Amino acid sequence: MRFIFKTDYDQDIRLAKHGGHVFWYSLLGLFLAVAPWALPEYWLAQLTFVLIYAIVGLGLMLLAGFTGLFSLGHAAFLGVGAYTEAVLTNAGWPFPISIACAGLLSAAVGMVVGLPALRVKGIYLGMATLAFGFIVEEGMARWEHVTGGNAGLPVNPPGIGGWTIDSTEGFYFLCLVLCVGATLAIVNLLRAPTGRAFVAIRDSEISAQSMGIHLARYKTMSFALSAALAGIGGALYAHKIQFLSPDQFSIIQSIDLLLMVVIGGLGSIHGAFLGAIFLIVMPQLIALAKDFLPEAIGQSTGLQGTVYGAVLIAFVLFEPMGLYGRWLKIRTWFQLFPFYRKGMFKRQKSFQKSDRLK
Amino acid sequence: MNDDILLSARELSVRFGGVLAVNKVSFDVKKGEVFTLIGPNGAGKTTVFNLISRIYTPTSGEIHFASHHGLLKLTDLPPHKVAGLGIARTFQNIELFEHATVLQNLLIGRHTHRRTGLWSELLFTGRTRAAEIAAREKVEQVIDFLDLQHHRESMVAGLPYGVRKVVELARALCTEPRLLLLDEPSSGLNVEETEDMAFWISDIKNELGITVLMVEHDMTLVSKVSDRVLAMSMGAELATGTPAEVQSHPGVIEAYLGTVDDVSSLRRENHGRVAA
Amino acid sequence: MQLLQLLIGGVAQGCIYGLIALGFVLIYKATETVSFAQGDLMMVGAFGGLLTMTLLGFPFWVSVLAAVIGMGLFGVLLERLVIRPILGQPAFSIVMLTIGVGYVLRGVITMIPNIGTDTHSLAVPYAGEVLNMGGLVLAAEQLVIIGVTAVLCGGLFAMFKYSKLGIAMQAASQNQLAAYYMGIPVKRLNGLVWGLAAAVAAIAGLLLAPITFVHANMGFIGLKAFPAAVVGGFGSLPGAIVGGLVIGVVEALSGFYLPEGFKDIAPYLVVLLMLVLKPNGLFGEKLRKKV
Amino acid sequence: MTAPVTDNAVLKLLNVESAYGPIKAIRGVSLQVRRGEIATVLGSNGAGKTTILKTISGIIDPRKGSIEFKGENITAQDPALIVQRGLMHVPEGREVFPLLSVRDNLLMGAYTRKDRDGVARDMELVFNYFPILRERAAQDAGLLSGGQQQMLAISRALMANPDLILLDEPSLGLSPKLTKEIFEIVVRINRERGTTILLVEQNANMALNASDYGYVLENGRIVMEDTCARLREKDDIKEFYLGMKEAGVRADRRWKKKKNWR
Amino acid sequence: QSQGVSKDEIVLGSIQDLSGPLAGFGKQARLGMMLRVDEINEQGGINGRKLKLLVEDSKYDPKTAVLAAQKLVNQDKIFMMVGHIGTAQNMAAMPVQFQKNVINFFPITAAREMYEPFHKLKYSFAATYFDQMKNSLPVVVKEKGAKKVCTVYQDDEFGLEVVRGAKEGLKSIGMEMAEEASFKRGATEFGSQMQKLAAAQCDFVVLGTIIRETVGTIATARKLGFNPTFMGSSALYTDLIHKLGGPAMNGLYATMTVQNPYLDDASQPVRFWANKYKTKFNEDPTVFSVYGYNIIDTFAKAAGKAGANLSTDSFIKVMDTMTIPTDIFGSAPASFGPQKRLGSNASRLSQIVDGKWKVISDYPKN
Ligand SMILES: Nc1ncnc2c1ncn2[C@@H]1O[C@H](COP(=O)(O)OP(=O)(O)OP(=O)(O)O)[C@@H](O)[C@H]1O
Ligand SMILES: Nc1ncnc2c1ncn2[C@@H]1O[C@H](COP(=O)(O)OP(=O)(O)OP(=O)(O)O)[C@@H](O)[C@H]1O
Ligand SMILES: [Mg+2]
Ligand SMILES: [Mg+2]
Repeated sequence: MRFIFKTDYDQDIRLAKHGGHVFWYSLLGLFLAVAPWALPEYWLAQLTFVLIYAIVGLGLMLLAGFTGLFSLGHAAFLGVGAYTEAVLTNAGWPFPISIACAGLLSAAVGMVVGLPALRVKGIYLGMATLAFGFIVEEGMARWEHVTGGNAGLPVNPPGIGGWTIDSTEGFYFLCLVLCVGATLAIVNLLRAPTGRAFVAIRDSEISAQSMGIHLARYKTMSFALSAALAGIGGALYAHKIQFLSPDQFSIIQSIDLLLMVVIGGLGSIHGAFLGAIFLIVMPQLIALAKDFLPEAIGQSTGLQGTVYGAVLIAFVLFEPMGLYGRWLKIRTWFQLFPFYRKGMFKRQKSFQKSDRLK
Repeated sequence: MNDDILLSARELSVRFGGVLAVNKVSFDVKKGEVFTLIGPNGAGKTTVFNLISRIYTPTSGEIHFASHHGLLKLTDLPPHKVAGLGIARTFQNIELFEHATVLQNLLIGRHTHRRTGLWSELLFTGRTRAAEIAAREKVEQVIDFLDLQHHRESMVAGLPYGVRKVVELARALCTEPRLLLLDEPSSGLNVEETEDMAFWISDIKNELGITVLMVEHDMTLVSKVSDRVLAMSMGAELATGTPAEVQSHPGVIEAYLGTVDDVSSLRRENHGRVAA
Repeated sequence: MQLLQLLIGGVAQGCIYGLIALGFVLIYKATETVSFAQGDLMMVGAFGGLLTMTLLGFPFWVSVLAAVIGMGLFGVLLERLVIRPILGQPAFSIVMLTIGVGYVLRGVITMIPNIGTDTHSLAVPYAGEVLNMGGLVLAAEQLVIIGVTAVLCGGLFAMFKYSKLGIAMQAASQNQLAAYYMGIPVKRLNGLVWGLAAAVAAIAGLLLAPITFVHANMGFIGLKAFPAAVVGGFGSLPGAIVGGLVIGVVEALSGFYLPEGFKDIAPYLVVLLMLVLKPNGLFGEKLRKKV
Repeated sequence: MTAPVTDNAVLKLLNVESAYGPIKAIRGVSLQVRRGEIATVLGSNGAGKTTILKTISGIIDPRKGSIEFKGENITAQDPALIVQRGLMHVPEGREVFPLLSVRDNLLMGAYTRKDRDGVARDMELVFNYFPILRERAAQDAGLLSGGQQQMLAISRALMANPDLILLDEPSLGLSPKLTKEIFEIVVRINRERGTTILLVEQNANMALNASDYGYVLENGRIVMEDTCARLREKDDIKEFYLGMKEAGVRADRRWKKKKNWR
Repeated sequence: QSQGVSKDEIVLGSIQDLSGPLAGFGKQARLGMMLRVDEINEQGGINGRKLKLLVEDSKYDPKTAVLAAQKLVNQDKIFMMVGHIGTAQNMAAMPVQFQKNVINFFPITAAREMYEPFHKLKYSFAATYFDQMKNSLPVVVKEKGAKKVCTVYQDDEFGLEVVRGAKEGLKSIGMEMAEEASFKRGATEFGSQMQKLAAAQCDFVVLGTIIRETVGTIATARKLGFNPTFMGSSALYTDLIHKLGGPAMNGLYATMTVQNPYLDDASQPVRFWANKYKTKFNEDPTVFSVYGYNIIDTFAKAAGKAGANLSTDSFIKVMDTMTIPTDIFGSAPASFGPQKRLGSNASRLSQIVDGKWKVISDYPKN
């Protein structure tokens, strides 16, 4: 077990709490930096997707995990970002400007969607965002001369001036930089008053208000930040996928995004990343695995959906706290190693309480 | 309004459907005193608190508060502005941020003193860091004051009832209020802890100079710390005065205190069924 | 005339939405979770009816009964195997579970060789019959849906309002811990609720089958039932029906009078409007925590 | 320390240990409540009183030890089953059903009962104890004031007409007058119906007066037990639970030694 | 040497919808391909190389299609992508393939983008919906003497292509679309749309619909007592229409190329083929099985000609001189060239007569 003697308030504020953190995160950084040379191209592309989804996941985690507002229409923000980026890039705008626009436009849309969030919670908010998601999807299909409608819109590679990033490696680094930046920003926010205000709103609106937190402002802010990250993620997604069509941003995508943060573990930054890894790697693993299965099962229709659903069920059943929750237990197990007692993490009976009154 | 009056309620009424929860109640809270509301269950005490912290809007009547910026009509303000004026409160049923540590709860209490902007927080600039450390220092003072060192890093969800009460008080103190509203601070505490609470409340008044408005059922505590007491019943004012005066008011005894000493009537040892 | 015919069509369609929404509300009222598997249960129910009718050759009414009872048992089983182990976890975990269950149900049905990937028609005795009232037409399928929906809604409403069981279900959803303290068999009630919801889903599936056919993705119509539930107020059974009717009629009218494309988003626009004007729906409780 | 063995014990805890995750809340508690008796558990904040009650009613499963109710082993049983056997728990913090009417709340208290007449009679009884509940019978319970909710929680338990009631701080948030009335009611129920009661209460004075037998809990262990008459005479109890001591100087209090019996 | 071709094996990839809305078609296309692959392998492969077909599931979702394409192209190193289903899915996957010089061979979609704009790695076989309607609609309209032609269509790229083609066709005979109504994919209720068309007194309705919507719209119209002539594209040329819709579907026209392989077809070779398929997979074949079968068949022909040193370039060289005669299913004769990447844009007409599709015209000669 690790004991840390604190001598300074800064120790609590610091990001890396102890040497272990420094060591492991450096190792991770090193791996990410050499990944293009260490990984086959296919897996590098998957890693890029993970980074992109992690950015989106960070945003959704901020909203759902830390502010307690569940959005069932997050794909719409992803879509707004993606289309903005696609249109601007195809018009020849330099990447830094276009992605900023993608983020900002998404944030603006997020603020608008945040408006009903000021009055409704829980399931009603879910439905409001769901409805909004449908409307945006329809809008993307209808606004043909900009979005190309259902015929879709090809996306050029990002570039500044005459220089374009069209290699898998180059784009990977671009995503890496943005992802690290986004992570740091969110982590910073969470150790500052704004982040705490979000958590306060999540746990008790009434007492957050009596602590002087302007509910409307912070909820809107949470929506805006979350949408901005989704927009940035969407912009990168657009480049990675190179072809946009409205049905990529449907309710299914929204549900996937929500699954990502829940499976990762609500209320933790790590969760966003673990969830992104799950979301990308899981279908790939199923696809890989089926090559080894007997033909009759491996190639049957519906297999992918069944396995995906089953894994999802298994995850929620065995680890409702998500991947990060599982990781915490494993870590504690190692830390306590010789003293670990059976049943220490036995799930206690727990009891659901109505969140209609919050 | 007098210079030494901090909060003044005039003819407050609020009605919920058929229930007249508060009925034309008026009172003044003077600077630096402990003012206590007592009354039978359902008398409307908590509702008065909720009116002050703007959770409810009165059907009629007004509340004025002597803020730093002069006299303000509280009933015109949105709820989140109330804390900024220096009014903090605790809740009867404890409303803490359950999935955060005690420390984080207290830091949220510092919210009204936030001076950093979104961008500086996203980048965690030196300014934000300094502000964070300053907030921590203030919070540590409160932790020291209420002996909470032991629970600093505990999740609120796992704390015993009594400790939560103290944490809630601590969180209110972290806002550095001028007026502190305490809703049944001693409920769920045993005698010893109630005594601690009494000391803390007098310290809050004397050392920190904070005016306290309190709802309480424990008459020992009330007598010990309050300067003035207002007894309510069925939403209306019943009696006002010093603790002793109010406690001897026949209406208060009738409605609230009950006739003295029926405790011993409960004594059961002569039942003698218990093995020695 | 034109308008009347449109309204009739809208009402009939609205009843379908209402019927599915009934399932959502049922689960929500009793467990405070939203079941995303409701549409898929409906699909499985329809397939159940199809199988008993075509493979086993049961007569129509017998197979309807078999499918509904079978689905009820399936719902109980589902609760026992999947929901119960995490009973008490935040409602959102259960929402996730239902999404997973939906995937699996759809996947498994698709995997049935020769049947799963196809679209089938269900031979109902009243198929194709049309009631013609002075130029206004109402298909028998729609008439049956309207009738069954009304009966189901009335029955469920009475159960929640007046029976001890129904009140206990609501109690368990509001405060599970207290329900245990009262000796309410929360788990058993939950099983019952899921069984009931699955049975309602099966009824919806069978009623819908003549109109939308039986296929693995027929459950997606559930997405249209969400708006119905929201407009009505998520915790209200009559609200589900009224919400469904509103959505159905709005769809019908906007499809005729408004430009192309409005028919599809009209329900969602209604939802947004509703959330701005009356966030808890037409019949929803106004909730506020007392502190 | 083991409790004296008698055969008319309704409730028997043997060496019970419960924990919240890795935190042990009670460590090896043995106690028993005899038929027709009122027993009380005293203890400071966080001593584990609530945990004992929750363990008894099956809300948390003990790590070790066994619990016997009316001669049957109820360790780690489903709470609903335990209630059906005649054990009712008035939980800490009221726990009413906020969106049900007061009347429906009371009906839920009688969920396990089959005798409609009896239920109607008991409903009348609790309405007489607490007239305000009759007045608000149709109101949502969540809108009652704190004290009114407490009355409802207690009434709800009475509606079940159980053999054993576990009361967790029944006087929480009640006016002095009502507190006395509550204890009178408790004693009356106990005498008239023979209902056995296990009481946890911060108001030790009241509790010791109303009860026959008392246990003192510290840090999850029972450190003392005796008849209430005798407990009331002990100096430690007087000082720490009844607040009877020389009014100390201020500084004294702040530096007081934490109580310690071991 | 290109990726995916080794001494004794050629690896082909395909992306089908195996668990999404078109899982039925995806499965049939896959089985059709499998049938031909197995036949070829039993006969010793192509120039001694066995065929290996890898099929991924896209769930009919463009994003999943990209992931699947990445796996096939970069991980499994396929030589060619064959018979990929869905327009948006193809559009999304093609860049991944083209980066690695992998041909997109005969995607199962009749969108113009499958051969336009020109790319040397694109080959398409399906007469586009646009051309189908443009060429066939005027014929039927004239024959029926229709006065008011209207349309109900699925509100997506597919439906719009049908409508565009129809409008183009109408223009050629000096007519205009009188009324339009649309619905969203997956819709189940068409009351207001059909009432709208009925109110406009249309006597001819062009269907930009696929399967359930075809049945739904026609059934709704019949119930309302609205009985115009209905005509659709090859997208609704499947046996499901009459199986689901029953007698109400009689009289419906559709454009098509290869015919649906009924087990009791009049033509002996088709009957033989259909029964072989049925024996092998225990399922009735459909027109999608035929698409799948023909795609592999054409690939094998070209790859066989390309000889021992099969590579992308040698394959293209052969393809660009290929002509494919009509087959037992009556496909249109097709030919390719260095600038011609659509095999044939010809289609013929068929109609549901007594609950079965019946071919009623031959390919137009030009
Ligand atoms: N939101 C509300 N809707 C309806 N009735 C309410 C509401 N809030 C309070 N009441 C009613 O108003 C009355 C006063 O309630 P309040 O909570 O102020 O009582 P209190 O004096 O704090 O009592 P206690 O000492 O029991 O906490 C009660 O009868 C209560 O039922
Ligand atoms: N949900 C929980 N998670 C973690 N620890 C808990 C939890 N609930 C209680 N505990 C711990 O268990 C111990 C006993 O708590 P318990 O609630 O039984 O005390 P109590 O004697 O009833 O106190 P009080 O008088 O404050 O009600 C405490 O130290 C508390 O911190
Ligand atoms: Mg109160
Ligand atoms: Mg307790």
